Amino acid sequence: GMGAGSSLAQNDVKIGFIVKKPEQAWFINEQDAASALGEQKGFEVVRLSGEDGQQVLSAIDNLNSQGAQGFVICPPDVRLGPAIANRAQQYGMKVVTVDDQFLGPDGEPMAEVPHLGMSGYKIGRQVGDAIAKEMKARGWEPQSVAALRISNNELPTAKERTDGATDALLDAGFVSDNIFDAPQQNTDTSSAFAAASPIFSKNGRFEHWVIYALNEESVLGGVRASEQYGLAPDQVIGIGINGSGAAFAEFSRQKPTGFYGTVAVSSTMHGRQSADNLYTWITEDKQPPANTETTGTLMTRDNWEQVREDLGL
Amino acid sequence: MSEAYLRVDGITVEFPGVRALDGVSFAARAGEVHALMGENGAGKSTLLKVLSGVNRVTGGQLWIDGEPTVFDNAREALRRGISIIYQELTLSPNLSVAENLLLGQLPVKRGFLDRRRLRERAMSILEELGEGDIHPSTKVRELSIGQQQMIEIGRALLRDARIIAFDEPTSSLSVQEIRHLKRIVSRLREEGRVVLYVTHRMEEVFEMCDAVTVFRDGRHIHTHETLHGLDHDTLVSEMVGREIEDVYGYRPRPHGDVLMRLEAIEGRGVKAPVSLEVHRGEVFGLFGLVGAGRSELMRLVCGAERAAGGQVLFDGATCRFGSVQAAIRAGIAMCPEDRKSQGIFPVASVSDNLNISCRRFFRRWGGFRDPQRETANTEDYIRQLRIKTPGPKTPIANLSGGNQQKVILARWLAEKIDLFVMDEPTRGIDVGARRDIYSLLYELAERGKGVLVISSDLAEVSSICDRIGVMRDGELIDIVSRDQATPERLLGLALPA
Amino acid sequence: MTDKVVNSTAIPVQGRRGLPKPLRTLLDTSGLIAVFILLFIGLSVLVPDFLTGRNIVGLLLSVTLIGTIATTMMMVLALGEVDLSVASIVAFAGVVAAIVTSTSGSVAIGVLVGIAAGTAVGAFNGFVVARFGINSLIATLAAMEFVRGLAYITSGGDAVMITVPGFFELGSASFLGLTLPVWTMIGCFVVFGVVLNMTAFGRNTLATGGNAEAASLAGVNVRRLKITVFALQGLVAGIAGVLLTSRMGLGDPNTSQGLELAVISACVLGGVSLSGGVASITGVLVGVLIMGCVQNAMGLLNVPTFYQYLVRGAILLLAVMFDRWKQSRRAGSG
Amino acid sequence: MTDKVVNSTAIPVQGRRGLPKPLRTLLDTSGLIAVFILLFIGLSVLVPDFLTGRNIVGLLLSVTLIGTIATTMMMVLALGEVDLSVASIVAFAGVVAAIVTSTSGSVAIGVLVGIAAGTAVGAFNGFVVARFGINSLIATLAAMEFVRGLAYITSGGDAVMITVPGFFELGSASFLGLTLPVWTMIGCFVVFGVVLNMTAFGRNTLATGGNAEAASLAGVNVRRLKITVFALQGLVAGIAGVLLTSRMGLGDPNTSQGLELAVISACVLGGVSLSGGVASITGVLVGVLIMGCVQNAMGLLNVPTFYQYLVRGAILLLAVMFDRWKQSRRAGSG
Ligand SMILES: Nc1ncnc2c1ncn2[C@@H]1O[C@H](COP(=O)(O)OP(=O)(O)OP(=O)(O)O)[C@@H](O)[C@H]1O
Ligand SMILES: Nc1ncnc2c1ncn2[C@@H]1O[C@H](COP(=O)(O)OP(=O)(O)OP(=O)(O)O)[C@@H](O)[C@H]1O
Ligand SMILES: [Mg+2]
Ligand SMILES: [Mg+2]
Repeated sequence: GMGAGSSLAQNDVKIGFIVKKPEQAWFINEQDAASALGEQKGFEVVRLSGEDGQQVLSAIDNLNSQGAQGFVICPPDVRLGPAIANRAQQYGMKVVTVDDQFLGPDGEPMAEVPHLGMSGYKIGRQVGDAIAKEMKARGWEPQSVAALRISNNELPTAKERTDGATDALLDAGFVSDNIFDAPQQNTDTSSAFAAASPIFSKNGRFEHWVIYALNEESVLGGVRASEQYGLAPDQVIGIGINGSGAAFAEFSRQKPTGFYGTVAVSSTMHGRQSADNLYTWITEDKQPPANTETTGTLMTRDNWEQVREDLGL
Repeated sequence: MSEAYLRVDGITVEFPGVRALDGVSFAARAGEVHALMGENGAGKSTLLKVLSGVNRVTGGQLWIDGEPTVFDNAREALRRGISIIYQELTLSPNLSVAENLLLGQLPVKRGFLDRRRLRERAMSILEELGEGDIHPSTKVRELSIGQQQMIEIGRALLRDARIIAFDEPTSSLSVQEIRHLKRIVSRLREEGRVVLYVTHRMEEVFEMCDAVTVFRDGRHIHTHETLHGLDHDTLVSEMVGREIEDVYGYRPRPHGDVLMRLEAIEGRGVKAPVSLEVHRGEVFGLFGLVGAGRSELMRLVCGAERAAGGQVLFDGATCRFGSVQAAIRAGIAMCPEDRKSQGIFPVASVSDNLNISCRRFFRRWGGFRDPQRETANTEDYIRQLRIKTPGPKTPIANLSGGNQQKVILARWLAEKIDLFVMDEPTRGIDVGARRDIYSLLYELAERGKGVLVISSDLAEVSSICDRIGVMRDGELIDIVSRDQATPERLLGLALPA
Repeated sequence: MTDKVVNSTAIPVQGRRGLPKPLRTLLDTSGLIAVFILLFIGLSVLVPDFLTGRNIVGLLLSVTLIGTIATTMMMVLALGEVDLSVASIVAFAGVVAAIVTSTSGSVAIGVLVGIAAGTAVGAFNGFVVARFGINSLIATLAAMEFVRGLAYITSGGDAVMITVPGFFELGSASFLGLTLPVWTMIGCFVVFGVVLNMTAFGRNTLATGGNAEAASLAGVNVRRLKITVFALQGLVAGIAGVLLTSRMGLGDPNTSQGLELAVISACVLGGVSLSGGVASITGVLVGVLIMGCVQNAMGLLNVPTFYQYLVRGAILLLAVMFDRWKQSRRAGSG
Repeated sequence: MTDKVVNSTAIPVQGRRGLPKPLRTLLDTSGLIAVFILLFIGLSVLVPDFLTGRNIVGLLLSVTLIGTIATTMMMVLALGEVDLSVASIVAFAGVVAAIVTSTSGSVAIGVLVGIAAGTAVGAFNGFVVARFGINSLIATLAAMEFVRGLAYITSGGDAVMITVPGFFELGSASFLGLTLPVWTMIGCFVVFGVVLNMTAFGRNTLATGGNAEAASLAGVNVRRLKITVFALQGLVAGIAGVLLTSRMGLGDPNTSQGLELAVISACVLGGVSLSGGVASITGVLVGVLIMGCVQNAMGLLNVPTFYQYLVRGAILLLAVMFDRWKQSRRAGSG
């Protein structure tokens, strides 16, 4: 394998940044931030995609061919951890994970691989708490409120998020019978819309609705379906996750909509910090902390521009 | 006499590995029916496709009405008043008869299809074609091949073209349809059009045509400006480059035991139960008009379709074949009538087309095929049947129509079977090759096999068969032995009562 | 299970007797329409809330994207070709419309440029297929990749926000209780139904799909025809994309992945032949509606996600098998 | 690093001059092979690290899934049919193998059951297509949904971990520097090359694809042939799925979405006709390799994600266009 350590000249450092969904704004931001840091500190960042296990392994082979010393990765499946770590070790590359943490064969997080990210479950809870708080502020009775949970159980991370939000809502006294699933086939707006429409048709007796999902686009689809069904903006609280263009588009509309807010997470910070951790590890042989947890910030119509600037989105 | 309206001057057409036309020149006048003759692969169809802008020339010049002309595509040729009835059907199977007739010039009123005019024009042309009982809204795929051929002719007539060319139009037409065609051709002559007429049937040339041009191997051999004084044998020898006295060359032979006996077979297309016997050493003919049910009957026998009743006794044993494969294994095989839809695998090579069934005899190493022996087999038949092809590996679609037919025939001649069922075997085949095929059939019979030939060619069926079954409207009307089988008698039996 | 079997034999027999004659003939002639009618009656009876005005409006809205594009896909398939790039065109046209509207400040310009972008892609596909004789699957697969890339690049990978409020009204403008996207879909069905059946263009398309060589020998300008059909496909996909953007309030470069397969299968379910030459607008309509109804009913019935896959697969297969069975019975008895 | 670049330019140029005659003829006759060779030389020269042993091994590994399945997809396409369910079969077979291995504790049983599951799906597809005459696009689209659903249901929606260590060795067992998946791919190319060209079965497949009616009249048992070909497709997809699972260390029900289009386009790029009757194993090999090389080189060159879409689309289109151009030039000059 490649020799590692401080003997390397700084401008020889090359790291990979492998993400599971290279087309998504979130991961683009992460990679952008890492590249920016690289330019600033003088190392090269190779941006790669690994949409499934097969692609990840090819990406690692590819990095090895290019002589990279390590990589940051958000794996397409956390259970690929052992396989990825194995391959990296074979090539003598250092690995840190971002966003999603590897799971070991025992189903527990792999502590030996440094991780930086937010727990999907916790971010979901943040959504649930924010919804509960706004419900209370609007003075809604829990019995009269229904929840539209746009789910995507095929994606474990999506499930974690919606589970977190569900649990938080239930803890806040939400009636569990009032939670309705709308399984979407994709993670975009129109599939969420299609999934949500029949749920509203079926549960016309509810006056108030809360909407949550794995991301902003999906929540937006639900909000559009609620408008289509004839619900007014003040009858709906939709809260998304991420802080991307979809949310900004919604907030910059003239009139408020049912899309109340979103839990923004700083992809820029994630990208920058994880790349920096890896770089320090390679150049100074200093292993980063095993697990750095980040949290999100609630972004609403009133504060979105400020939060956006703070988080550097 | 008037000036030539169409002049072909030194036209050369080349395909990879083949020079299909080699400096061909001739001229045709308005009001003349000009026959084009020649062996299979002589270049007749290629010449017509030059006229219609499908084939590009590599040399020579086309003159129409005194003007040098080059066509880049079929549309330009159509616009210039040239209309061709191609050798292979060019219909769109799922469109209606009316739409197919007027394809390329569908009537439009205010931007929309004018269905009324479409129907009217279609009905009037169908009437003229003698196919008045076809409804214009029938889907073309539901018609018989002969009817489809008439639709092609109708389409060409509707163009009102100055030059109209027929490429073997009668090969799949019934007796009545041929009569109508003859009437149509003489009307075209009277209207002063140029009619080019490709055929392999001598009698049609002498009956319908005013002049004849003979090709061989892509070269122009001779143009007879008039048919007066021209005799049959001269024409044949110009075509095939050798003397042929009697095309049919019938050879009497003794007949053996009963090879196949049909007992009260019925099924789709066969309305009344049919019983008949074919002996070893016999050439048995089935005659009838198109749609008489001959093909359907043999499909029931050869496992292509299930019979509704009755039984087949083959070689003494009762059998009912569930599949074509079973029939072949038992010793019966059928060469289908429509080579384009039922015969050829267009993109596959000549060798693959020929060996599809018989390659099981050339296996080696426990199941692998033996390309060398397959090729050798193919080359054998290329020689025997004078198949004109650049080689065994050429895609069959590149062969001329008649040569494709020979390959399909060879597919079955190469099979080790006892009863050969040949449905219209000589459709589109030239005189010389026909003679070769007939003598192959006799040879099979002499070796103790049975041969059953379905044919719509009266002369053929009455000249080569030992006994002839006549079918009409799904029924076997009579079986006539050779010495009583005059064409008049056969036709009388076949025509509707 | 046993119940269901008994039921499904019983209903049509009973129901058929009381049906008016034309409907009975319809049921007998077109297997797929029968499938749809049975399905619709079944869902109305068995699924609570299915047959409510609101749900039907929602159902219609949820099939607008597939339905609108299926009308021109029908033309493309009738031609014997296929277009895999529609989903990318939807995304691209939407993103372009969003950006142009925001920068120019004019909804009209934005919408036109968006639709023009879609049409251009379609025309380019047609050109490549017709001029160079490239297999349309490969040509449009290339376009699918390329145009999706363009959508990402123009949008920077993130959803594009729209600052001009008038743009949203497009997607929600409503007339007789139905919104513009639904009307557009209905319009497309009418227009392309007429085009297919009532114009020389439509008949030439079918003729070309049935036998391209024959059509060209008969004097049809096959090349121009192909380019036009593909351009129409691009135009309609562009319109659908712009409407989607306006309806959702954002131009999302990621949208509608996999739409092409859904559209093609709705068409094929509706009896359009992949080998060209056979198409029917009612068939396509029914194909789209069957797929939409099944999806909608599964939502109403709370079918668990994973089982939805099973149901979709099974319904698709059963619908075609029933259709085949009806056809063969007709052929056998006729 | 500079060393390497010089090296890799030198090799091909030297090599080219000395090309033996047959290879030069090959270049002239087969457009696509020429495309590939030019591409390969170009990439070796221009892309640093491309022509290194490691990278080539990695490249081969990255195309194993597509390559393996493309061999049987070629047979299916040669038959004039299509199979969209391969990606679902890969996922399903992988999940089944993972679960059975874990519960039975035996790698052999797990692997066999996984492969059997794939074969069963394939045979079912073939049965539906051959027995009921259902359009294979719809039949396998239904299977694609259904089987993906089965994969989710058997796995509970989550990737299945494998507890028996012997299972991993399957995917990483190596011989002459190449791992089992690569050898499997090579094996499939050899086997199906032989099947296609050297057996009656292969020729009958092509014949049936060219003209099914004629084949059946020529004594080919078309129904059995179709079932067999689809079953083979299922078998090979099953094997690929099991190997993928072993390589990844988990049975993922979500894996390989969209694989079917990649496989089909590799085949079509390799000159396999979608209308059946035309197929060549070298064509498919070259098609797979072109796509793999382009993807690999883009990775090495750090092409930004969005531009990768453009490049993939453009290369696909250019490769087919070049092939067409060569063909027409040959036809014209011949
Ligand atoms: N598209 C093509 N590609 C290659 N060779 C061709 C092509 N079309 C015709 N040929 C060759 O050109 C020659 C002349 O063919 P053509 O079809 O003109 O013969 P023909 O006189 O019409 O014969 P037939 O009586 O059998 O119809 C044949 O040798 C044939 O193999
Ligand atoms: N696929 C089919 N579907 C329905 N009817 C058919 C079909 N094929 C043939 N028929 C009908 O069966 C009858 C017999 O047709 P068949 O083709 O056997 O006649 P034939 O005597 O062989 O005539 P020829 O071969 O000269 O056309 C005709 O009435 C025909 O219309
Ligand atoms: Mg000819
Ligand atoms: Mg017949």
